[in-house]
Amino acid sequence: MQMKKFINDPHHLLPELLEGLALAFPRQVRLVGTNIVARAVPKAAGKVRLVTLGGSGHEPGLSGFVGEGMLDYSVTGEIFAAPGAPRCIEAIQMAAKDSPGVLLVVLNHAGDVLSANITMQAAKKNNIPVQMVLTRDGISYGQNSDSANDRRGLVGCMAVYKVAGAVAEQGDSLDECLRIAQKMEENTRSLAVALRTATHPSTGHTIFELGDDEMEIGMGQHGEAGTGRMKMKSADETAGIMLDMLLENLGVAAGENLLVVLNGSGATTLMELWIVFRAVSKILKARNINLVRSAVGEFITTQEQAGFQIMIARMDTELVRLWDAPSNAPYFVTR
Amino acid sequence: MQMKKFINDPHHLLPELLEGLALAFPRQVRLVGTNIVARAVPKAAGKVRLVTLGGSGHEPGLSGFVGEGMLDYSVTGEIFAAPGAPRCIEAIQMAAKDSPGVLLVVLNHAGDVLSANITMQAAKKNNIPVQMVLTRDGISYGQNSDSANDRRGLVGCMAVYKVAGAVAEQGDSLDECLRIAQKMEENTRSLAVALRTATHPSTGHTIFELGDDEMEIGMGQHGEAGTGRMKMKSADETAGIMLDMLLENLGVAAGENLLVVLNGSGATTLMELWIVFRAVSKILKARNINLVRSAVGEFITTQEQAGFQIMIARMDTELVRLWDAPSNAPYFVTR
Amino acid sequence: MTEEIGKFELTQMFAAAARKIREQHEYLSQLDSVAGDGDHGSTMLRVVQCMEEASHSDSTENLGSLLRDLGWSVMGVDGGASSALLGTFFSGMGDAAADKKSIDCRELARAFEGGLRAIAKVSRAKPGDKTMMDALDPAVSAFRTMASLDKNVMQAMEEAATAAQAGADSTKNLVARFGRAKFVGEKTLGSPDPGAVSIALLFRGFHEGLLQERRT
Amino acid sequence: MTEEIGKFELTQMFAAAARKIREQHEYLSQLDSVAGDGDHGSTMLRVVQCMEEASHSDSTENLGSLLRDLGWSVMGVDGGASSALLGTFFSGMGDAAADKKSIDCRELARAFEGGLRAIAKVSRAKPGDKTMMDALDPAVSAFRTMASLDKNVMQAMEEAATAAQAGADSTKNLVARFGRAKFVGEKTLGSPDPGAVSIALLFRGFHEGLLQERRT
Ligand SMILES: Nc1ncnc2c1ncn2[C@@H]1O[C@H](COP(=O)(O)OP(=O)(O)O)[C@@H](O)[C@H]1O
Ligand SMILES: Nc1ncnc2c1ncn2[C@@H]1O[C@H](COP(=O)(O)OP(=O)(O)O)[C@@H](O)[C@H]1O
Ligand SMILES: [Mg+2]
Ligand SMILES: [Mg+2]
Ligand SMILES: [Mg+2]
Ligand SMILES: [Mg+2]
Repeated sequence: MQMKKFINDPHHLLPELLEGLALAFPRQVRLVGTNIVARAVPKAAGKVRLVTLGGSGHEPGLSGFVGEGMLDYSVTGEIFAAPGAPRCIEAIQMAAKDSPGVLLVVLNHAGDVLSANITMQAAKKNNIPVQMVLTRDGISYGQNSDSANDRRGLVGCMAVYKVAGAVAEQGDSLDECLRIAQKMEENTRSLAVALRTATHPSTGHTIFELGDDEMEIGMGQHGEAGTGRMKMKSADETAGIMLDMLLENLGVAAGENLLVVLNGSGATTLMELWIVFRAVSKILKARNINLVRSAVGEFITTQEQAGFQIMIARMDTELVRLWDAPSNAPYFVTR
Repeated sequence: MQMKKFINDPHHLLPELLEGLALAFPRQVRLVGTNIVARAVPKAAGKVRLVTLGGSGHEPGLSGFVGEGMLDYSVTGEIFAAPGAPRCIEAIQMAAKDSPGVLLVVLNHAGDVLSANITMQAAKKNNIPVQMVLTRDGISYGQNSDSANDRRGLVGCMAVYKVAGAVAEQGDSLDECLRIAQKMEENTRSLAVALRTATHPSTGHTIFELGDDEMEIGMGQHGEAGTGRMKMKSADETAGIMLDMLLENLGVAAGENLLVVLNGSGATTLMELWIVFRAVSKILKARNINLVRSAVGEFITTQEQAGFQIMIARMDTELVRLWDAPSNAPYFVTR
Repeated sequence: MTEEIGKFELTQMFAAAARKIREQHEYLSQLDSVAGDGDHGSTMLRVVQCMEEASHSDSTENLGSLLRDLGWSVMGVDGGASSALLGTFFSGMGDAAADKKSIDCRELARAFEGGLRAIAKVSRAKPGDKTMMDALDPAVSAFRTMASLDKNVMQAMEEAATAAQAGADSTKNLVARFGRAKFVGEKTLGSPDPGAVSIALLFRGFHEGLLQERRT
Repeated sequence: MTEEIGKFELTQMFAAAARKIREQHEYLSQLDSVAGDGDHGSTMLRVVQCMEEASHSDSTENLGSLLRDLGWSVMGVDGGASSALLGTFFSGMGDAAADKKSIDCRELARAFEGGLRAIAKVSRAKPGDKTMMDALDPAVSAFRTMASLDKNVMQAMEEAATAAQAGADSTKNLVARFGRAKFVGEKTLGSPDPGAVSIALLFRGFHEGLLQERRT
């Protein structure tokens, strides 16, 4: 059976999708080096640069967040595959020019972390001032005792891009950017649920299987199995189960301020996301937790997978201000 | 088989999805009257108000475009069904308060047009200054001689909301708003293609059937059959076929300036949309047509249908300026 | 022999029409799936519910305002084209009906004509376009003819129901040119228009309601 | 008897290793589907292509820089964890290898150890975590032991290949704790780690390449 996707050569996806992005947002981004997305107008000299790396197939993430107020460079890998270290180093070198330092934001996935570690080694060998922050927001189903390293990177990276991007734009030091990125990262948790699988656009195979009446909580960003497979539940019940785990894992108490990001996986409609958000909002209200900011949409997807991620983050005044700061990234415009 | 959607009661979708929207964007929108979405902060007195009406199930459209610089009120119907005239009249009456007039933007679908006509009759009976513009951008496959009334409303309404919303925000007269809306409408054409069907979230039934290797060009916004059923084609070929028809139908000549909106139907990934946009952009370039503005994303969807709409519009300086004007609608933020 | 239609008769007519629609709603949705969006049956269920509620309510004995209110509430069903049109029909009937507690056959004919005129103003569809007009127009004509021949309501309604049925049947051989179905043209050949079938069911129900009313 | 490994021998080793991987790439992807993303086979295809290209290129006869360049190009395969690790391995081998046109068995052992150290620095995985380390670590140990016993390259490689195979087999009974597979734990019991199987195939190929080289 032919894959039901609008593509050309399945082994030539990456350059074409990036070219399309750059053509669609010529005032925001441009392509540089080897499949690296950079700002159309580079950040002023003397400011810290933000670089990220990661596989593609998650559009608009990660490259859709390059722009004023967010990322300076995104090193994009093949579908679901980390970019190799050589290209990451290429980006770091570009980023380091006329800059007091580079902050590398990396999602906690094996391949990404490996490339990042090799990149960091090389950068240090070349005396490039670079710091790295690993985003580890994704909790597993039913394991509240997980350590930070066991959590993988889900949509939480977007919050880090946003607030760290805002500090960097202000002209703050690399240490200050790192502090903010780490504060955001430590206070963020996400949990994913999947309802229907997706097709890998290069191989044409589905990335996992799920029964007709099943859903799975705790899935990874690439269809990695979670541990919460169960019968399908309603929007309200699903939101309840997931939010309970998230709040417990982050240790949120009544009276605290939260940012909630509801991230559609691909095929789940915005209609559903709004219905789920309604449930989330009601639960928080009932628990006397303040929903200070929110974002509902598709930010980091898994092809046409049905499902979503709920991200919560503990916010203080500083983080709220940075979250609100202007951004003109193609897929995250702040008003 | 259970429907694979995150919902609660399938017969209670509308109020829940609207409540979710309002909770997610409390600074942009609020609910008023009976399932009517209004701006959180009403437009200043003395300015023309924009009202639209239409079925739901197309999220973020239509209600996601309520906000500064775009719509004042959106009267939302049940899934794929026009709202009845009583609620439309309710919105028109609210809109008419402290306002020199109301512009009603209606997509050319039988039910919507009926409700709009009844509403217009009642408004006139009540001496409310209201003008209506019918958006008829959707062309059919292979019929270049179609008359405006044969074309149905697709994503083109969004362009009308945007430019008419911008003139209204400037404080221009109702006649001026109507002139701009009509100019935009007359210069806009869209064409849809579908690759996979969607499930009606109330009935649980698929809305059409398509073979495993088929696609269909010319489909309507609710899965209404088109006349261009054919074997699946590559992204480049599909873009080529569709753009040829659009350019011919609108009579675009070399040297002209176009806005292109690429609107995903739901399950088609942004990865694919970027790849299709790349093709569109290359074709225009080869034909010496200027791509002056563009938008790529999901604006008016059909549940989790796979497919997309290409919208083209002939732009002059005035329309470009209005397209660029600020907007803070939840799902159409202008930088 | 029923010579006058009052609220009681209307209640019987509406109740019988509602039964007809309820028996066939899945078939109506199925017809609407041929080229439409498959929701016609469920919309009609809500339309007939309004009809029952209107005739049961205590608010008025005045048939004119009862029909106008009914029209408004049917439009409020938010069901798309058919509820908008049927709402317009009832509200047009109300405008044309005498503000009386009961009306005779000629007055009912005038009301039906008023409803038809109101629809025509917003619909743009003509008989032959494969819409509900193909059943409604002949039904109203037949009723008016019988009324002008001094037939009673029962006889007129029987003719109207027969004409509506013939009109609905005739839509099988037509190609849709209106509503959601118009974009698929040929596809609708062989299958009747759902809205026209609904009109036939409603008129058949009206007649059965009158028959039943007489028997009890 | 092969006592020295030069560019020619390396070409034979890499060519044979590439054949092994090409025969098994679908199986490797299938293993990666158990709990990973199912791309390991296609990544390995690109890795072995780099190996062939590196040994065929005219650019250098210096084995140290040949291996460093190979490491860089394998990392550039952009295939995720395995290409990053194997690239690190080759580049670590290059750093440790003497900058010579050919190296003897002890020098090759030192190079393998340098590659293993380089991986260990970035991998964090230990033997027993069900990764490619479970095959690579015993393979390198076996090779070193044979080298220190003054065995020749052929004998050492045969032992290394056997050790890699045993290590890969042993991963069947382990629960994944690293890479993408770690989140599904128990699910991977009974099926070997794809990266470990690849290492076993590579070392088996190295040995066959040497055998073949001798024969011709
Ligand atoms: N302009 C029109 N004039 C008359 N009848 C129409 C018109 N548009 C649609 N209809 C009728 O409405 C019926 C469809 O009703 P329904 O499915 O309930 O509404 P929708 O098409 O909005 O889903 C059609 O079968 C046809 O009889
Ligand atoms: N941290 C690690 N240390 C050692 N080996 C690892 C590590 N992470 C992953 N691997 C190896 O990589 C293999 C998967 O490779 P591959 O599928 O090509 O990459 P990815 O997991 O990025 O898709 C695993 O079977 C395992 O042997
Ligand atoms: Mg991979
Ligand atoms: Mg409908
Ligand atoms: Mg319908
Ligand atoms: Mg893999």
